[in-house]
Amino acid sequence: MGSEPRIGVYVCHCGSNIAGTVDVKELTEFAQNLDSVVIARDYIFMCSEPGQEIIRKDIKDSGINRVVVASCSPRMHEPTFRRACQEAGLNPYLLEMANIREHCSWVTEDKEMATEKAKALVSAAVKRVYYHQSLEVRKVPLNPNTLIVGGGIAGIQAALEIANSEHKVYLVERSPSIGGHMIQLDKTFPTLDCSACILTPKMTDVGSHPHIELMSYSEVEEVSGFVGNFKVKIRKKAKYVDADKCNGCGLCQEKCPVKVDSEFDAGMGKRKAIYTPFAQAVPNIPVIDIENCTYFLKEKCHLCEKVCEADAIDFEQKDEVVEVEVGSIILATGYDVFDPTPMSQYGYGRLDNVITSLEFERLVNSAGPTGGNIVIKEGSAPQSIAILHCVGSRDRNYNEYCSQVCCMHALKYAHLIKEKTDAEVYQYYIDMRCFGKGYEEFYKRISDEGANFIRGKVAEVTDQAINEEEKGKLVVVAEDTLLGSIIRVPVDMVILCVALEPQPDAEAVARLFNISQSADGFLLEKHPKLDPVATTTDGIFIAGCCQGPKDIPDAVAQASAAAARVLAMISKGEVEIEAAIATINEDLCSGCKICSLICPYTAISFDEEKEVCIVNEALCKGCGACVSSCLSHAIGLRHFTNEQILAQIGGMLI
Amino acid sequence: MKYGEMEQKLRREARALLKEGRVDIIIGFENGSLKFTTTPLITSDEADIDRLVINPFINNNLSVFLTETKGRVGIVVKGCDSRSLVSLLQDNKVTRDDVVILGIPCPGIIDLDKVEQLAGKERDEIIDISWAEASVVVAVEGERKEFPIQEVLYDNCLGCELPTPKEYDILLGEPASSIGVDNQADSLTKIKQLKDKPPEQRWSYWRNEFNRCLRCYACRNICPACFCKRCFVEESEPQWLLPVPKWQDNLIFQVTRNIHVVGRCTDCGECERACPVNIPLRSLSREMYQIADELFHYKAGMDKDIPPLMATYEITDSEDLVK
Amino acid sequence: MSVNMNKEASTWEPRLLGFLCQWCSYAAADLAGTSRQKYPANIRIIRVPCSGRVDPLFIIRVLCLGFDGVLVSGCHPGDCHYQTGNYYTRRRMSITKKFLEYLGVEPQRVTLSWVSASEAGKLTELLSEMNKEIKKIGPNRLFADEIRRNGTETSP
Amino acid sequence: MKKHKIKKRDLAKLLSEWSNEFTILTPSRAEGATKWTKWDGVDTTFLDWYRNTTVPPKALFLPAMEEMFSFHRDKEGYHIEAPLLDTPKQLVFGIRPCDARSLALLDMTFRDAYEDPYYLAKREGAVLVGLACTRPYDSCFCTSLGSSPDDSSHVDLLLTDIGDEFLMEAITDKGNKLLTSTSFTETAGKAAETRAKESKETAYRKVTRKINVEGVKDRLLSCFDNKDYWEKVALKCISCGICTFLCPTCYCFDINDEFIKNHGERFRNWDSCAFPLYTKMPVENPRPEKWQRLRQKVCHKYEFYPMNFDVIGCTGCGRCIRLCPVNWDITLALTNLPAKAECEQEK
Repeated sequence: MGSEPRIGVYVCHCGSNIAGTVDVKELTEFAQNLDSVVIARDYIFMCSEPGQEIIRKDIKDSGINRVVVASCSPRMHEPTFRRACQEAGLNPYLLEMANIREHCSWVTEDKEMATEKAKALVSAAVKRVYYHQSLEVRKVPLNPNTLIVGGGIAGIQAALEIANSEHKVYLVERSPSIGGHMIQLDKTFPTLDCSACILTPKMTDVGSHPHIELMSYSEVEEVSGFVGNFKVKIRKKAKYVDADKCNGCGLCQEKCPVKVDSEFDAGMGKRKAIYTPFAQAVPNIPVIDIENCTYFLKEKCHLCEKVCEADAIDFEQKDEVVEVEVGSIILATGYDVFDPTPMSQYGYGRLDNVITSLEFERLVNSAGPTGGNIVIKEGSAPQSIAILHCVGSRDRNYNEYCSQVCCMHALKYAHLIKEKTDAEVYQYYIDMRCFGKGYEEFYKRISDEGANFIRGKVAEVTDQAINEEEKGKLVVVAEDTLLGSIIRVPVDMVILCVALEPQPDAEAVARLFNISQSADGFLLEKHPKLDPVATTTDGIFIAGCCQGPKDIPDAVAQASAAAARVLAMISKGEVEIEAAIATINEDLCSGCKICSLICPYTAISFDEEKEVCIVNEALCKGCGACVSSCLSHAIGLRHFTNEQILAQIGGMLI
Repeated sequence: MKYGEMEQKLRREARALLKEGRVDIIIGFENGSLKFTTTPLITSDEADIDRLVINPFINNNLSVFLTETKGRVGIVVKGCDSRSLVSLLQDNKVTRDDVVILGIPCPGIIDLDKVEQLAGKERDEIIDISWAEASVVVAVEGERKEFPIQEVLYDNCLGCELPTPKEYDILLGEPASSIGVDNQADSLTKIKQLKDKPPEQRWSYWRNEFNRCLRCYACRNICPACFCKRCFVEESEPQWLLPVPKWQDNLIFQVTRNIHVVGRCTDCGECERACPVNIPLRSLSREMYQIADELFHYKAGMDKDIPPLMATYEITDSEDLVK
Repeated sequence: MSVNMNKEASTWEPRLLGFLCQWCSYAAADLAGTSRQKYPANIRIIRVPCSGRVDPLFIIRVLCLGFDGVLVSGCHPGDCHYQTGNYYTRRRMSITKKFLEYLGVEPQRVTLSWVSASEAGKLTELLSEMNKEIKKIGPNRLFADEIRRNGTETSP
Repeated sequence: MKKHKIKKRDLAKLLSEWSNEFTILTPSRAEGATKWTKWDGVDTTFLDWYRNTTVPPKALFLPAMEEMFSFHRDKEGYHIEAPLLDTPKQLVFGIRPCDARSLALLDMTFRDAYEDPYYLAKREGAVLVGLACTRPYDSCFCTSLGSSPDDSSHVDLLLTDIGDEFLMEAITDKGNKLLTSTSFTETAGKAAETRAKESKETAYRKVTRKINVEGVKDRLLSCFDNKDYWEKVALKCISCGICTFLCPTCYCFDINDEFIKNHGERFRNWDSCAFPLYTKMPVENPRPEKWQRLRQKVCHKYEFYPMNFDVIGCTGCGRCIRLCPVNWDITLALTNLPAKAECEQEK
C-alpha cells in the first residue's frame, strides 16, 4: 500500500445547494476527527478552479495521499476531481466522493437529518478511501473505421463529416434508399427551401464517396467487442437485383405489373413490386418486394427479368451477412410517426379527408401523387382546412412529451395552403412553441397571411352535421379556451400533426447495442445536458430523432457533434480502457470456471496448464459479476474490492 | 438385500481396474474399527481389495476425496454421492475420463442414532443389526426387535430421489427407481415443523442451535460441494466473520456456506452426520435444495452437461421476489 | 420494557442501506435529487458497478452490523449495462432472500428491485415503502442489540 | 482417607448441599450435545445415560471461546481494560477417570515455564468428583495407557456404582473435606467395598481395545520421516477439527480481536493443528501437507509429550475415534507403525 494513508476531506457548499441544508461546518469538524484524516476543509464551490487548487495544494504541501470530496454525485464531478488529483501528482483512483448533494441535501428537508446523513456518507467515504489503490489507465489502439446506423439526415451528415476527413464509414440503412424522413418532406420551415433540393446533393455525395461504404437494404444483427474494437455483423438483405450490373434505367419498374401502396408516399401513392422508393434514390438500384412480387408468390411473371437489358435481375440472390470491424458507432435510427387510428374521435381511417401531417407532406409535394395539388379525396380543392396540433403529443394517454416540430410544420402548411389554394386555414393549438432561429418571425408571418388560430384541443372531428352549413363537411368541435366557448367549424380537410415516436424496434436496437432507453422510449444519452450525443456504452453515439424529437437543424447539429466525437477518438488513435477491472489471485482460484461462464465479455479464460482462470484485461469491463460468483473470492474487482465496500458499509454507521 | 453379491462384484471389478491399469486408485468402503461403522478405503494396492465392503452402514459420500486425489480413480458411489460427483464434473473439479464410477443401487443407509433410540441401547451395546425385506432386525441382549426401514433410515434417505446413480460406468446391482419407503414426506418433517413457526421463533431456534457450534468445520470438510482452496471463513482481508465460535459468526458461517453450495448440495446429509454436536444442519441444506428447485427448477447433480445453477440464468427466471 | 418499546417505536427511525447499480438505480437516486424529490433520510446508498457485484455476504454483513433493511437495486431485466449482470443478481438475491427468510429474517428486511435511470419516482416510492414496512416490524435485533461490527477495521 | 457411601436417591440432596460452596457441574444433554453444564439443582437422570460427554471437561478450564480482555481506542491510542480473571469454585461431578487424567496432562502445559492465568484461575478452584466407568465404549483404550475405568489418580473423590448406592472414596484432602461436611452419606462397610471391587473389575474387562505403547516414543521418532506411511494413513482424513477440539488433552488456541467502532475484545478460542491454516497468521503453516498435520497430532501425544513431560499425552478416552466422521482411528495408526528397520530403510 505504500505510505500510511493521509486523508484530506473537502466539503463543498455548492453555494447553498448543500450548505443550505447540511451544516457544512459541523460536517467538516466531524470529518477532521475521523481516523487517518489529516485535513478537513470546506469551500463554497469545490469544483471551481480555486476549489480544486485547495486540493492540489494540500496534496503537494501537506502530503495528502487520499482525497475525499463531499459534494455532488460522482457521476457529475468525479472526472473533475480525479483530474485535480492527477495534476497534483496523485493517482486519480485515490479519490472518493461522498454524494451529499443529490443523495442528501436535495432529498432531505430536515437539516439535522441531512447533516447526520452527510456525516455517514463522509465517514463511509473516508473508510473506503483508506483502502484505495493506485490504478493505471490502460490504452488500446482504436480502429479508425466507423459504423453509422440509419441513413436519414443525421446519418448522412455524420457519415459525410467523418468520410470527408478520409476515414472509412460503413453506413447501414434498412430501406432501399437513404434519405430518411427528410426526403419525404416538401418544404422546410422556416426558410421554405425544398427539402429534396437540399438533401439530394448530400445523398449523392454519400453514394459516391470513396470513404463511405453504403449498405442499403441492410440491418445490423450482432455487435460484440468494446470501444475502439467493435465487431459488427450486418445482414445485407437480398435485393434480387445485381447491384454491379444494374444501371438504374428504371425499365423494370415501369413494366412491373404489380402496384402496391408506396411507403415513401405515406400510402398516398403507389409503387411497383420492383421499385426504388423515389426517383432520386441512392443507391439508384431497385429491390424486389417479395411479399408482393408475382414471381415470388406464384413463380411466374419474369417481366422485369425479360426487360432488363443489363441482365441484373437475380431471383436466386440470398441474404448475405458480413462482418465489419469498427472503432466507434453512431446510431441515427430516427423516428416513426404516431398512428392516430386509436384516437377514434378524430376519425382517422374512418373519415375521408382526415390525413396525417406526413401524408400532407406528400400531398403537397410536386413530386407527390397529386403533383403537388392540394385536393380532397373527391378531387376538388378544399375550401377550408383544419390543422390539429399535438396529436399524440403532450397527451397523457399517448406521449407526454412535446414533439417539437409540429407547431412549425403546421405553420408551414398554412403557408403552403394559402399559396396553392384559397382555403381558409384553422390552426387548433395548445400552445404555440416557436423557439428556434427565425421561428417566431415565421409565426408572425403566417399569422399575417391570415391563418385562423384557435387555442384549444379538438374534442372531435365528425361528419354528423347539425345544420345546413355543416352538411357534407367535416366538423371540427373544440373549446376555444380564449373565448371559453365550444365552437364547431365545418372544413373540407383535417390535417393531424402527429407525434414523433421512437422507432417500433427501438428497444431491440437498444439491446443490440447495449445502451439504454429513456422513459419515453427514445435512446438514452449519457447526460441530458453535458453529454447528449454519447451513450452509456463507450464508443457508441446517438444523433437525430432516435434520441428524441428534433427539427432538421438540431438533428444535423447533433450528427456533426457525434461525428466530431468520433473524429476526436480517431485522432487520438487509442482508447483508455477501464482501470477498475477484475483480477484473479491464481493461488486461490480453484478452477471451477464459473466466472468464465458468467462473464458477458468472454474476458475470462481457463489456463489449462495452471488450471486457473485468467482475465483478459482488454475485454473486461469491470462489472464485477464474476467477483460475487467466486466463492473463494479469488477474483477481485479493482476499485470495488470487498475490503473497500465493507469499509464503506461499516463507515455508514456513525 | 444382495449386499454380498454387490460386494463380490465390486471386488472383482475393482481388482480388474487396478490390474489392467485403468485406474490408479480405488476409493471405496471397508469395515470401520467400531461396531456397525465403515470407513473410507483409499488404496492403489490390489492386496487391499478384499477389504472393500458394501453394507447398510456405508454412509460417507466418497466423492469428497476426488478433489484431492491425483490420477485416475475408481470410486464407489451411492445415488446421492453420484450426484455430488456429477456436480463436481459440472464445476470442472473432476474430469469424467479420469473417474470410473462404480455405482451402488442404494436401498438406503441405516441411521444408527435412530436405531439406538428405537432399541434403547447404544451402538456398541447392540449385538446385531441386519436387513430383512422391508425392515431391519436389531438384536439386543437375547432380544430381537424388528423395525420398518421407514423408521431406521436417515432422513435424507427417506426423501431419496435417485437411489441408483444415473452417472456410472459399472453398476454393481439391479437398478431401483425409488427407495422402498412408504412416506417420502417424512424426510422433511423437521423442516416443516420449523417452517410452521413464526420468524422470530425460527431465528431463536437457529441461534440456539448454533450457540454450541465449535467451528470444527467438519460439516464443510466432509462436504464434496465445498472445494474452495480457501474458504471465505479464513479470509483476513477483509475478515467476513470471526474465527471465534460466537453464535453470530457460527450462523453467518453456515448461512453463507449454504448459499455457496446451492445447486451443488445434493442432500447427501454428510454435514449433519459429521457434526459432533448434533446441529440439525440438514434442515438448512435441504431447505436450500428446495429453494433452488422451487425458484429455478434445478436439482443438483442430475445432469453433468448443463452449467451449474449459479453460473447461468434464464431470462424467464422468477421475478416473484423483485420489486 | 413495553414502555420503552413504545417510546422507541414512536421515535425510532430504521437505518437502511442500498447497493445501487451505477448505471440505473444510482442514477435514479441522482435524478431524485436533481428533481428535489423527498424520501426518508435514513437510507445510505453505496454505488456498485452493477448489481451483479453484490455478494450475498454483503447482505449478511449489513444485517449483522445492525442495519434494519437492505436494498439491492439494478437495471430491469434486459437492460443491464453489462448485458446479463442483473440476471445473476436475480438468482443470487432471490436465493439469499428466501433462505434468510427461512432462518427467520423478516422478508421486509431484504429487498431486490429494478429501477432504471429515469425511474426516480419509483425509487423514492420504494424507499419510502421500505421505510414504512420496516418501521412496522421494528429494529433489526437478529444479531443482538449492540452488535455494530466492522470486521474491516484495522487492528491495533 | 474417608470411605463413604450414599444412596443414589440422596444424590440430589448431596449436590444441593455442595452447591452452597461450589458451582456444581454435571453432564447434560440439554443443549443438543453432551457436555458439562451447571447443575439445575434437581436433575440426576444423567446417571442413567451418562457414559462420557462429547465435549470434554477441558472446556470448563479452557473454553472453546474465552474473552481475555477488552480494550478501547481514543485519540491517544489503545487502552487495555484489565482482564476479568474468573476464579470460580467448580465441582465437576461425575468426571471420568480418563478425563480427570486429561486435566492433569493439561496442567503440565499450562503450569510449565509459562503459567497461564486464565486456565489456572479456574483450575485451582476446582474439585473433581470422579465416577468410575461401568459402561466403557468400544472406542475406549485407557487400560493400554496405564489407567483404568476406576483410576482414582487424578480425582479428589471417586464414586463407584454399587447398585442402589455409590461407594465414595476420598482421594485427596479436598475430597476428604467434601465428605466431612455432608450429612447424606454414611461410612462404607466391607460389603460396599467388595461390591465396588467387582464393579471395577467388570468394567476393566469391558475395555477391549488395546494398543502397545511400549517404546512408542522411539518408534514414532524412527518413523517420523516415513512420508509414505503417514501419507497413506492420512488419506481419508478430512482435516476437520473434531479430534483435536474434542480431545481432552489438546490445548491449541488462536487469539482474535473483535473490534466494534472504538471498542474491542480479545478472545482466545480453540484452534487445531489439523487445519491447513493453523498458525497462518504469524508465519506460514509449518505443516502444509495433510499427512504432516496428522502426524503432528499423533506425535504430539505419543512422542513430544513423553519427551517433555515423560508421560503419554493421551488418555485413551476414544473420543477421536468415536466422533470422527470418517472413523480415523489413532490406535490403528499406532499399531500399524512400521518397524524401526523398515523406516530406516525408507530414509
